Amino acid sequence: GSKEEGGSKDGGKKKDAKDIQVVFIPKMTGNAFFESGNDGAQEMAKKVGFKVKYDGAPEGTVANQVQIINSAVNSGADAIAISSVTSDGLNQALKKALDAGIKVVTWDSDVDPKYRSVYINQGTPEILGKMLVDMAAEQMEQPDDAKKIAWFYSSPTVPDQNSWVNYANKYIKEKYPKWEVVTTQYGDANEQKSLQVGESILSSYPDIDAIICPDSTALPAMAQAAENKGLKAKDVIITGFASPNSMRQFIENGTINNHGLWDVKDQGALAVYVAYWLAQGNALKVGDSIEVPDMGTVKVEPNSIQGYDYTADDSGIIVLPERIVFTKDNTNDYNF
Amino acid sequence: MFTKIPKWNLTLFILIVLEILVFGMINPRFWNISILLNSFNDFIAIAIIGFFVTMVVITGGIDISGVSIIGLSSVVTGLLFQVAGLNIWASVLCAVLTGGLCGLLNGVLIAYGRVQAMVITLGGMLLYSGIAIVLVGLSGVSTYEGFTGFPESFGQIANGMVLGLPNAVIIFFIMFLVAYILLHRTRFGRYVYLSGVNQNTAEYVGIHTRKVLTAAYVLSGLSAGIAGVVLTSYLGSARSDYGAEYLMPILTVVVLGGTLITGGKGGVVGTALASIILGFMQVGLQMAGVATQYIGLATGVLLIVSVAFLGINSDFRFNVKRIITHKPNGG
Amino acid sequence: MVRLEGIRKSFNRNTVLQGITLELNESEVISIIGGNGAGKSTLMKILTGIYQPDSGTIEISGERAGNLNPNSAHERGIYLVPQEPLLFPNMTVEQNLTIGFGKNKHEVKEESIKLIRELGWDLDLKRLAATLSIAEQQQLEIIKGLLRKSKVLILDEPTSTLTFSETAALFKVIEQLKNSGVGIFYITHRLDEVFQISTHAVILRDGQVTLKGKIDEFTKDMLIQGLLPVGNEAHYESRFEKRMAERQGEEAVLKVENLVGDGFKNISFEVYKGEVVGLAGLVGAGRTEIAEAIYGINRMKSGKVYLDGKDITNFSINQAMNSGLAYIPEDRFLHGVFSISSVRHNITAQIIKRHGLFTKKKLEEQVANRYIDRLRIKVSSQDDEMKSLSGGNQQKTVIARALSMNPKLIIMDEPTRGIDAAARGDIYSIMTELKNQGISILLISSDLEEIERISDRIYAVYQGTCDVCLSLDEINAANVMKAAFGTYEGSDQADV
Amino acid sequence: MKSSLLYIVLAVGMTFVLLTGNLDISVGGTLGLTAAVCGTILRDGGSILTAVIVAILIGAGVGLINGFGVIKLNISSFIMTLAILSITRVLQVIYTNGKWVENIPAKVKGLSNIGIFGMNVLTVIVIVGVILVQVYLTKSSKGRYYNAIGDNRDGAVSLGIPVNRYIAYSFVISGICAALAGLIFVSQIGFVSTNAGAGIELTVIAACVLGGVSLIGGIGTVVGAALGAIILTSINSALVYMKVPAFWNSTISGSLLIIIVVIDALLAFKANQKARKVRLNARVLQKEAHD
Ligand SMILES: Nc1ncnc2c1ncn2[C@@H]1O[C@H](COP(=O)(O)OP(=O)(O)OP(=O)(O)O)[C@@H](O)[C@H]1O
Ligand SMILES: Nc1ncnc2c1ncn2[C@@H]1O[C@H](COP(=O)(O)OP(=O)(O)OP(=O)(O)O)[C@@H](O)[C@H]1O
Ligand SMILES: [Mg+2]
Ligand SMILES: [Mg+2]
Repeated sequence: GSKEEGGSKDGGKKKDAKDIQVVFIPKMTGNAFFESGNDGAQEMAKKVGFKVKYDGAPEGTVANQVQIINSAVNSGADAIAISSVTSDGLNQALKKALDAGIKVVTWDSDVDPKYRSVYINQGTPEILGKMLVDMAAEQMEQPDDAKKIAWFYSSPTVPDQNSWVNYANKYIKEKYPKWEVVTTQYGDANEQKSLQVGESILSSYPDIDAIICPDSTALPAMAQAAENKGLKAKDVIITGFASPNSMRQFIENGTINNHGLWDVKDQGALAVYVAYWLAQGNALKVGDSIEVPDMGTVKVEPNSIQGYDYTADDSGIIVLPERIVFTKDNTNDYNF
Repeated sequence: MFTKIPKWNLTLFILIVLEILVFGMINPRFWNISILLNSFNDFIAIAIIGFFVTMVVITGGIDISGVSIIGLSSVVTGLLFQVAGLNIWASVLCAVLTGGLCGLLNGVLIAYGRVQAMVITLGGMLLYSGIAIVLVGLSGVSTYEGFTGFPESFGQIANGMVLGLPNAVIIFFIMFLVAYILLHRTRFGRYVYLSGVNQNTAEYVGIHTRKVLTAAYVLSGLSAGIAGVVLTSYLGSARSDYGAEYLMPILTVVVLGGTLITGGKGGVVGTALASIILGFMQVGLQMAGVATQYIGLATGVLLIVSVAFLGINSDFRFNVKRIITHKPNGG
Repeated sequence: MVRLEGIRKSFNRNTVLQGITLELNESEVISIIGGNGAGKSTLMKILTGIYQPDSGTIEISGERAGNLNPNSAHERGIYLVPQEPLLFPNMTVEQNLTIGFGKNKHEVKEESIKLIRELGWDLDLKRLAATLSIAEQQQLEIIKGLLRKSKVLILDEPTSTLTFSETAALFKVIEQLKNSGVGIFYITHRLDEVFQISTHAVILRDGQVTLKGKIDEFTKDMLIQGLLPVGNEAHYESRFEKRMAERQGEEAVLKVENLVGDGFKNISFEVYKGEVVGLAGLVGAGRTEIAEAIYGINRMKSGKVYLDGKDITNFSINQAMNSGLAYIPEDRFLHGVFSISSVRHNITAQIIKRHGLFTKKKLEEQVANRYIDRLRIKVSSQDDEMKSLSGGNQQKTVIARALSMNPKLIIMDEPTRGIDAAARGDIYSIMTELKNQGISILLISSDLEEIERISDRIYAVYQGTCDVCLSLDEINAANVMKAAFGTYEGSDQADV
Repeated sequence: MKSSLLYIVLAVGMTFVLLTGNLDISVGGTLGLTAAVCGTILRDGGSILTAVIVAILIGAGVGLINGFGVIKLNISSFIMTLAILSITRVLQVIYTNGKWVENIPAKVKGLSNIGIFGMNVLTVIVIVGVILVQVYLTKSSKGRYYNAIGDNRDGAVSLGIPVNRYIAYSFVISGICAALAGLIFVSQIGFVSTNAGAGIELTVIAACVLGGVSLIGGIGTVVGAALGAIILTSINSALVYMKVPAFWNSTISGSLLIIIVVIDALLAFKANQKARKVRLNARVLQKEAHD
C-alpha cells in the first residue's frame, strides 16, 4: 500500500483504515516490555482495522533506529510510533519522515518535541523516580533511618532509566537524607551479565537494604540472584520496573514484595491508535481529547508538563492514567 | 578459498543487480534512485571501517575494536567542541587522530608484543568504549544525553548533497579510493599483502613487517575515527554507544568481499561491493515488509549460499573466468 | 609385494601421470628419479592413499586394493616419509613420533631412543618440533618412517638436507631393512646415492616411465641422459670453472672477524670478488646461524663484518640488503616464498623498493620477465601462484628475487635442495655467470658433491667454530669430510 | 566460579573447534535457541531428561550443519558459523514469537543450587567434565588428533587421521556444549529473552585465547580455556567487589585483558628465545669441553 504525498497534509480526505500502515518501533526487540507493548498495538490494529508493522532490531542503538525510520519512510508507511533510544539522535531521520508527510508519535521514551506530534507518556521522571523510591521505602519498617541502597539497571547511556534515577536520587536527598546510594551497576540488558552483576552486588554489599532495578532485564535477574542465595524480601528489598509475567514467580515465593510498571499494552495500543488517528488526517490540538476504542477519552496535555520549552498547538503529551504497583494481591490480574 | 578475486567481485556485482531487480519487483519504490543513494548513510560506517579492516585482515590479523572507536571519536568531537570550546573542525581532526592513536596502541601491541590480534582488539574494544563513557562521565554531561548542538555545517558532512549526490555516497567513494590506492597501487599495499602471506619471508626480504602491521592498525583506527565523525554528523549528536552493533556486519562485509580471513588475499573492491549488497539487502527486505529482526535469516542464508556456490564448483568458476578475462597474459 | 598398473592422474587440467606401471618386491630398493614435477611424489602419494588415481590399479601382496586412504595404506604396511616434512610444530618430538600409532606410547618411545642412538643422530625427544631446523625435521620424519616397521617404505628425498655423515648412517639402516625383506621406494636427486643403495632404478619423465631396470645395467651418464629433455644433453655438465685467484693485496668483498653469537663463536673468514666460498659442516654445525647473523636476522654478540670495506656489523636486514648483500634462505617454505602470491610479486618483492612509493606494473613485468627468461623458470604466466610451481622453479624464483637487487655478495643456504639435476645444472650455470660478473657467493651446502665441485675455497664449520680453510688444491671429498668432523689436521695429512 | 560455569562449558566446546584451526561463532545462537526450546519444554512441564535430550539433539544438529558447511561446502568456518549464528537467532525469535520464556519451574532453577559437602553439584560436574576432557585430549591416542589437525592439516591427512570426521566432531562437540550451556542458562537465570547469549561468542573466544588456546589451531588445553573463562568472568565480579564506580568497568577490564595477554606473550617470547640460545650455545660449549 503506497500513499499519496501530501495527502494528509491539508487534513482533507480521510483514508480508508485498512490502507493505513503504522510502523511500531521498540527500542529493541527481544525484550519482554516492548513485546508486550507490541501485543497491545497489534490488538488495537486488529480491532480498528489498520495495519501495524512491528519493526526493531535486537540491539537498541541509535543507528539501527534511524535505519528503521528511514526504511519506514522509504516503504511508504503513514505513521510511526517509536520508543526512542536517544533524545536527539533521531532528529534528522524524524525530520525527513515529517517532510515526507509521515505522522510521528513517541511512546515510552520521547524525542525532541519538535519532531513528533504526541508523546504517550507513562509518567514524567518525577512520577517514576518517586514511585521507584516509594516502592522500596514502603517495605521498610523505618524508612527514615540510614539505609544502604543500590541502583541496578541497563547502562549509563539509556536516557529514560537514567532520567528516572537522576530524579529519584534528588528525591532521596530531600525525603530520606540518611539513605546512602552505595553503588550503581549496569547489566547491559543482558540476562547473563545481569545475573552475574546481581550476585556480585549481593556478595560485595552483604548489608545492603534495597536494590532498585528500573530495567526489565535487571529486575528479574536481580531477583533470581537473591533467590539463588536464598535471600527473601525480608533480607533485602528488591524492586523496580518489569512486566508482571516475568516477576510473578518471585512475588509468589516471597523473594520480592512488590514491583511496578504501567500498563504497557495500553501504552502500545494508545500509541498506534493515536498514530493511526493522525494519519487519517485528523488535526491535533493541545487541550483536545481523543476518543479511543475501549479506552475512553484521553486528553492531550501541553509539552510543558514534561518540562519542555517547546510548545506548539500540534505537539503534546498524553499521560497514561495510571501506573501499577504489583503485589501478591494483584499480580495475577495482569497478563503481559 | 577464492583463487581469483576479480571473478568473485563480478559475482558480488551480479548479486547487487539481482537484489535491485528482485526487491524492485516486490516494492517498486525500491527503484527510486534517491532511496538507494540515501541508504548509503545507513551502512557507510560499516563500509569505511570495512575497507581498512580488510587491510588488517590481509596482514593476517583482525581488528574488532573499530566499533568502540566510533563511539570514542564521537564523544571526543562532542567534548572538544562543547566542553573545551574548540573549533568544530579542529575537534573533528582531533577525534579522527584519537582513532589513529587507538589503532597505534593496537598495532604496537600486536606487532611488537606478538599477541594474537583478536584478544588485543577485544581488549581495545572494551577499553575504548570504556574511555568514551568515562570521558563523558567526567565532563559532567549526562552520559545518556550525549552532546548536541553542533553547527549546521557539521551536519552537512553526512546530510548534505553535492551535485545531487548525497554526501554519504561521496564519502563512501573517497574512502574507497583512498583504501584502494593505498592497498592496490602503493608499495605499502604490496607490503601489506606480502606480510600477510608470509611474515617470515617478508622479514627476510627486508620488509619492516612490524611497521607495516602497525600502520595497518593505525589506518583501521583512523577509519573508525572518521566513521565516528560521519555518524555523529549524520545523527546530530555525539554519544559513546555509537557503532556497538556494527561488529558482525563489518566482519561480514570483509569476508563476503572475498578477503581470506587467514590473510594474504583479498581486496577492498570486494568489501565495497559486499557492503552495498548488505546495505541494499537490509533496505530491500524492510521495504518488502520483512521486520528487521528477521533479516538475519536472509543474510545468513545469503552468506552460505553465495560462498558455497563459488566454493564448490570450480569448473563453473573456471568457465566464468574464461569468458570474462580475455586478457592474454604472456609469461 | 606392490604392483602399480597403468596409474593415471591429473590435477585440474594438468596431467601429471600418464599410465605408470611399476612393481616392487621384497628386499628391493627401487630408486625413482626424474625432474622436478615429473610426478614422483604424486605417484607415491597415490600409493599411500593421499591422492586417488584417476585410473589404474594397485595390488598389494597380490590383492587388489580398492580405494586406498592413508589409514588403510598403513594397515597394509605401506608408509611414506614425505618430501616436505609434515610435522606437528606445536608438539614435541616425542609426541610427533607417537601420534597416530596404535601401539603403546612407551614402547614407541623406547624404540625411537634406540633407533636414534643407532643412527647416531642428535634429536632431543623433548624439543618442540617448531624449533627443529629443516634437517632435523627431516631426520624426525625418517625416524617416524623407520619406526613403523612397514613392509613397504617410501622415502621421498630423505637426504635432501642431510650431510654425508647423517646420510651414511641412514644408508646403513636402509641396508638392514633391505636384508630383512622390506621393499623400499627411494626418491632422490643425488645420482650418486642411487648407485650406493638401490637394487633397481626407474626414471620418470613427463608422467611416464622412460627407463627402468637393475642398477648394474646403468651408469651415471645413462641416468643423466634419461633424465634430460631430448636435445638438451649438454646442459647438466655445464662445467664449473674454478679459479684460484691471486688474492694478494686485494680487498675482500666480505670480511668477517671474530664473530660471536648464538650457536657460533670466533668465526673469521673472507670472501673475495668473484669467488665462491663454501661453508661445509654437519647438520647443526652452525652454518645457517652464521649466515643469518651476517644478513641481520639475528644479532651477534661481538665481532665485525665488513662488506666492501664498509662496516655492516649488526645491520638490519634492510641495511644489509641496501649495502649489497643478498640471502637465499635454507627453509624455502618458511622463509623463502610467498606461497599464495603470484610469481611476479615474488620476484619483485625486494626490487619494488627502488620503484618509488607506487607500484609500477610495467616495470615489475619487465623485471619478472627478464628473470623468468634468464633462469628459465617454468610458468604459464607471471600471475601463476607461487605454490603451484614445482620446488625447483620456486627455488629459481627465490634466486631471481635475490639477483634482482644486483648484490655484491649472495649467501646461498642450500640452494639446490630438492632440485632436479637439470635445474641444478641451471643454477650452477647461473652461479658461474655471477662469478664471471664479479659477484661473490657464500655457499652453504650439505651436498658433499656440490660443495666440493663448486667452491673455490671451503671453510669448515665444526660445532660453532670455523678453524679450517681448504684452498682450491686441498679440496677433495676426504678432506671436506674430515674438516667437517673437526679432525682435519692440515693438507699434508690429507694427501695420505 | 558459579557464574563462570556457563562460560567454562562454552570454552571447552570452543577449544575443540579452535584446536582444529577453525572457529565457532555460532555458540551464542545455539545457546539461545536451546535455552528457548528447552525453557519452553520445562515451563510446560516437560521432564528434565527430555530437555537434556532435546538440547543435545539441537546442539548436535547445529554442529553437524556447521561441520557440513565447513567440510563439504568448503566454507571458511568463520563465515559458516557466522551465518548459522544469524539464522539460529532468527529461528529463536520465530520459535518464541519474540516472547520471553518465563516462569521456569522452581525445581529446574533449583538444579543449579544443589549442593553436597558444601560444594555446588553443577560446579563439581563441570570440573570433573573438564578434567575428563583434558585427559581425553592429552592422553588418549585419538584425543591428540584435534591438536594435530590444527597444527598441520596435511600432516594429519598423511598420518591417516580422518581429518574431516574429526573437524565435524569438533563442531558437534562445540554445538552440544553450547546447548548444555543453554540448559545451565535456563536453570541459573530462570528466564530466557530472545537475545539470550548475544555477543557471548567473543567472550568465549577471548576466554580460550586468554587460557592459551591459539586461534590458528594446534595449541591449547581445555583446562587453560576454563581458567581463561574464570579469569574473564571474575574480572567483572571483582570490579563490583572492589567498589569501583561501574562506569569504569569497561576501561578497567579492557586494560586488564590487554595487560595480561601482553605480559603472557612477552614472557613466552622471552622463554622461547632463551631456550633457543641455550640450545644453540650448547653446541659451541660442547666443543670447549672437548678441547
Ligand atoms: N595438489 C596438487 N594440485 C595441483 N597440482 C599438483 C598437486 N600436487 C602436485 N601437483 C603438480 O603435479 C606435478 C607433479 O608433482 P610432484 O610433486 O609429483 O613432482 P615430483 O616429481 O615429486 O617433483 P620434485 O622432484 O620437485 O619433488 C607438478 O607439476 C605439480 O605442480
Ligand atoms: N597474494 C598477493 N600477494 C601480494 N600482493 C597482492 C596479492 N594479491 C593482491 N596483491 C596486491 O594487490 C594489487 C592489485 O592486485 P591486482 O591483481 O589488481 O594487480 P594488478 O592491477 O594486476 O597490478 P600489479 O599486480 O602489478 O600490482 C597488486 O598490485 C598487489 O599489490
Ligand atoms: Mg616430489
Ligand atoms: Mg643449515
